Amino acid sequence: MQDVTNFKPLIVAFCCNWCSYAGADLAGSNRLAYPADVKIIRVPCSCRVNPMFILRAFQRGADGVIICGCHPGDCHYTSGNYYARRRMSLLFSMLDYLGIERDRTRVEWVSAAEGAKFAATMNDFVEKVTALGPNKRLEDLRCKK
Amino acid sequence: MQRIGVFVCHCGTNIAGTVDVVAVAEALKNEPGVVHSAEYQYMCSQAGQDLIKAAIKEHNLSGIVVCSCSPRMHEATFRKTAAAAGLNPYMVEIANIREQCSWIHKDMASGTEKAIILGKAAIAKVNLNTPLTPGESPVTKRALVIGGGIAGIQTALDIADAGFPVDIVETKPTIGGKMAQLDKTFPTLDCAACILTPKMVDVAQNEKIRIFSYSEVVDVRGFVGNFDVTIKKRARYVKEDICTGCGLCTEKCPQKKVPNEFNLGMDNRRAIYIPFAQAVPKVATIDADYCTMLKTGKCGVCAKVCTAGAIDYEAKDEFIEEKYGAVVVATGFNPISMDKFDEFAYNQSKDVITSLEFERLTNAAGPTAGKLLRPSDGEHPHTIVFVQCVGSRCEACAEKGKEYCSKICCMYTAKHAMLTRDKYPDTDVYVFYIDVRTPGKAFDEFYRRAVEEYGVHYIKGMVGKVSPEGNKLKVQASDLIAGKQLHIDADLVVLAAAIEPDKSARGLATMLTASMDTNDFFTEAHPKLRPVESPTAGVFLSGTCQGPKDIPETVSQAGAAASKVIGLLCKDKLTGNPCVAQSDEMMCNGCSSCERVCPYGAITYSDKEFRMPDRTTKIRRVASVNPAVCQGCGACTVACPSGAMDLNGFKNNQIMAEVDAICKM
Amino acid sequence: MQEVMRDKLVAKAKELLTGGVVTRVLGWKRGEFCYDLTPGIFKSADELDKEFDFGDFAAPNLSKYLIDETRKEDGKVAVFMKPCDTYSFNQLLTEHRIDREKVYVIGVPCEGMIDNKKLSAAADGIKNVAVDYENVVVETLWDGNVTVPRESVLAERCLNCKSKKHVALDELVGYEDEITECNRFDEVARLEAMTPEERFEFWQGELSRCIRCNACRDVCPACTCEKCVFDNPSSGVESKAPSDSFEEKMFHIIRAFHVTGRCTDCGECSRVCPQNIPLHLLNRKFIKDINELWGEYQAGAEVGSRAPLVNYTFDDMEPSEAVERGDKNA
Amino acid sequence: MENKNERRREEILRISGVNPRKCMKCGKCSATCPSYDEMEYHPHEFVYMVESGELAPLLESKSIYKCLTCFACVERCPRGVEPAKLIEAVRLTVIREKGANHLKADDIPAKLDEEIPQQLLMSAFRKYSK
Repeated sequence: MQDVTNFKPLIVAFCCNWCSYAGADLAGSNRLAYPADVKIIRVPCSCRVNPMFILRAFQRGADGVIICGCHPGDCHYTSGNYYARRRMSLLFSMLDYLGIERDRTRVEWVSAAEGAKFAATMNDFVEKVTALGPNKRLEDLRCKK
Repeated sequence: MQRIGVFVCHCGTNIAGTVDVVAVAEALKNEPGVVHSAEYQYMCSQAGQDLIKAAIKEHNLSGIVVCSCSPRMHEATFRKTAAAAGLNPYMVEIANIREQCSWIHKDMASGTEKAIILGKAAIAKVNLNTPLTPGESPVTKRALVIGGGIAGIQTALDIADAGFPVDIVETKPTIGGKMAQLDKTFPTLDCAACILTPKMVDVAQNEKIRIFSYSEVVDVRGFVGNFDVTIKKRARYVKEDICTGCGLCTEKCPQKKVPNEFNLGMDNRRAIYIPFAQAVPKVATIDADYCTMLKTGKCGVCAKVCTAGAIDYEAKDEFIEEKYGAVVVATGFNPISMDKFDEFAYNQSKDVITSLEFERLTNAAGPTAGKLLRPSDGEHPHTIVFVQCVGSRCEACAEKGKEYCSKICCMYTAKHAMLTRDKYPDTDVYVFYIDVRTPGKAFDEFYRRAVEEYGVHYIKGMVGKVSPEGNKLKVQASDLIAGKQLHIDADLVVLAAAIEPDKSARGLATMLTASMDTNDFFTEAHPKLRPVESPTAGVFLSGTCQGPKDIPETVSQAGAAASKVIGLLCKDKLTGNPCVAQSDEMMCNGCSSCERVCPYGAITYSDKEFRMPDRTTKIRRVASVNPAVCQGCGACTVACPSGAMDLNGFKNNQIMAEVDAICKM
Repeated sequence: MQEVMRDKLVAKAKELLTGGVVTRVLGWKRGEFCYDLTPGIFKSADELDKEFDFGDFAAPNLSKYLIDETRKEDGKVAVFMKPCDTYSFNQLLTEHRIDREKVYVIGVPCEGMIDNKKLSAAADGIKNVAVDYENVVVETLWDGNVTVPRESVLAERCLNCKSKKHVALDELVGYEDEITECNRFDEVARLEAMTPEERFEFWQGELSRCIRCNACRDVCPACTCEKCVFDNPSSGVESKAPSDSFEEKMFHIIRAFHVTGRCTDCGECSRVCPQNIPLHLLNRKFIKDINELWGEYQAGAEVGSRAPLVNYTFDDMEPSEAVERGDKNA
Repeated sequence: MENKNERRREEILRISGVNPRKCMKCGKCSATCPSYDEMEYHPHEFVYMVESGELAPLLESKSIYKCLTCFACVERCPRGVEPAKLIEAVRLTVIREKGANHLKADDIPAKLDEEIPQQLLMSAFRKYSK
């Protein structure tokens, strides 16, 4: 049994190259701290995030997955985040329907100027996922060492 | 198996302060594919780059991972370094251990642990990288401008000025567009013809510009730098190169009962006509719908009176094929139909007119030679009611009006009201408005002048009903500030009709694979930062086809579009971004999902024959991506149900490998 | 009643074959038992007489078979379709999977199909079945004749029939009918009203029975990929068997997600599941969400409609709101 | 009737020296008025009614006497319309139509009194002789 007080969640963050990844860089430049549990994967646009990637992360032991993109209307490719928004609405709703804790998934729009928002979002997300404890319902036990 | 080199940067103490860089280099040494691992003070310095170059050669590396600052900072630098050492630049991956690690973590242990994981993810990705080569395509140094209004004219003149040939395609017999129909222009009140017609002449005289009038674009193929366009030149039954524009035929033609569209049907023209005196090209056109000769074979008056012998009843539509490097859409607008607005009695009374009709009524070249006379009885109107926002900001009923603000109506109504009071001070002028919007240089002052100096009655509130009674128009309206209903006996009611994109735009957008919004305005590539480009590469937007605009704005956008076109045509070759989508034809279902989400129209479908394992051939519909047009967003890769569509540089298996590497703790 | 309809269909098929309108007919043929009608291709009057069957067990949706049939060179194929099958047919046309020119669609009316799993549960050792409007009389091997109310053995999808109207048709045998009112989302709403723990328990109970036979995928008229991601080593999700508790969830989420906006709710997945997993409840969840979030959308209602996931509006709901939206109703 | 109203309107404009056309109906005068709650017609409405010639109800309204002449409206008006002056002119019109309060130069000597400051007389003269 894992000690809940020492539980460090594993968070995978998909960030679009143009806004949110730049926002994460800005958080870094301003030395705005958030837990090391967050690992960022760069994608060109939030619409590149395939639901399969999210499920894969959960399968391989991630405790939370967050997708960050440009604010609606600001997409570098004009419409990518609108598609992402629809896809994620359905996927998250389905995970909820299957009884997976809601707070393990999130979509957040973070612009390149919102370093502070990026750090605050990550702090909040890590806190929520930590409170949920380890991801048991979606874990693939084969792949755990 | 790749031969990967890992290079960990200290960035002075920026990274080394919170990340044990030596431990990172050591830990990554044993990752799959890694044959070399090193750390150095400043990887981006010349010495650091030399170190990478030497290692690439010494260890015969097939890929490198640089653990350093954000790829947004130095990815380009390290790609160049790799290329200089003979390695494909797309075999470089960056692990961001500064902005996303050392700078935000204070604890050395967790910082180091995270840096190692980020390094592992980058290594996992490089293991699946493949060398990518950007495609190159030539640029045809000629531009096409669709639409010959002020937007198209200005764009064409600016492009031609830079030395590139330009063709203007205009559906009407003359260029000039809506501006040619206007009387005066706000806020300076100079006459539209005085400032427009010299430009039209410039176009006609410019050797770089060809005008295809009475023509339309019927087919567009190809992509940025290489458009193949078919232009249909409709038969005008007059030889353009021979006609001198003397106008004798237009006086002698016996068919006099043709509604004159230039004056919005308020008077008649002949079956052979020149739209207006300053038309360019100044060539007569026979209206085949009305010409007795063309319909019955009996008449031929125009041919008899034409001393130049320019009339050709046998003329046929011609199709011209031409190559272009860039296309500018300048299709403009039209006022919406007033048919559905029964409350304003537009169809019941001749004295209820639109603002564009009012322009013609006050224009010296118009049906009344510039005298403001009622269309019904030719009397001078003494009470005129202007109604603003007719069909604009009308969200509730999409069939009737438009949800957006048409932007120009406040100003031209102020202009009409002011000019009326100026010429005919005995006239009472009322303007009913919802809001008066005058955001422009010297615009609000203009409107205030109409109120303060010219005594135009601006009343906040809308007209609810207009009913013709005798020779008066009973106007029932609300005065919201006084809080009462007004009843005015008007002689003339002028409706500021909303404007909508020209109907031809929808078909054109399909041909160009340029996207449109729900109102059929063309969408810009970025609403703030790329306002004159369409998301489709090589297609540019000029004027009201992109959204309601007044003349100054249209002209500045036209110039901006021209400068973008010039920037494109200056290049001999276009180098693409190799990180574009690619379709695996063997797996493609042909379902069109990807095509529907592509904002650039980069995906096309074709039927292809496939040889099957059982030696039969099967014809299947499959997608292919034009790498010159694709911008690499990846929307298609997720829309594709079979996974046939993948994105170079961000392939499904690469991202999965990153996920796995991060989660394998 | 059944025989009358069958004879009409056979007559129609023969007429089309002999008239040279079509070269073959896609219909239902007798299986091993009276209740397991399977899809079949008939090329002659003789084959039709011998093997063609129709009735309350003609459940299979034949539209998917047209993908391969219309790629063949030899002329047109006639196909029999129940109203709900025509939605799948239209959806496949939208996705350019079928060549409409090569198909002759004959609509057959449907009063609901009997679920042979329900029937087997009600009567053991089925030998023969006779059906009228009210009742199903089962001649059994051991218990003599067993009579059950017809409605008690109708398939779930038919009890919640969404439409009795053919949306694609070249010719109709029988009568024309209308789109029906139904409560097909009630069961989804019931699940939504549960606590997350209860839902998890429910789905774990259902999905852990999955044996990954892939029947749901293979029968689905929307799952028509040239190569399925689960069979493709480079997709990253390739798997043939559920090796642990998550794999089957992953499979079913992806399967349902891949057909989102394309699923017509024909219910074939649940019909063929040997483990009786209510798979349609996953698809219906997506359909319900689509309807609630972005407006009513019925895949296949018309050819060429734009599926909700390849579409958007500027003011769509945010994912967080979309997930929490149900709480107010619960 | 029509003419009388028009004469009245011109008189008010002449007395006040205000050009109500300059008003752009922003409502700041009313927003700043301390007597707002007491009034049936409010400062912006005074201006609008004079502009549109709706004088009769205004002249009959008690609102015009609720104005404290604090000049807040004049101070705050972004267009320099000076509503308080207009209101004063309306009040004067009402009074004069009743035949009162018109001061002629000839009347002054009779009113001279040691107790009355001369300045008061001067102000009254200025005000009531317009």
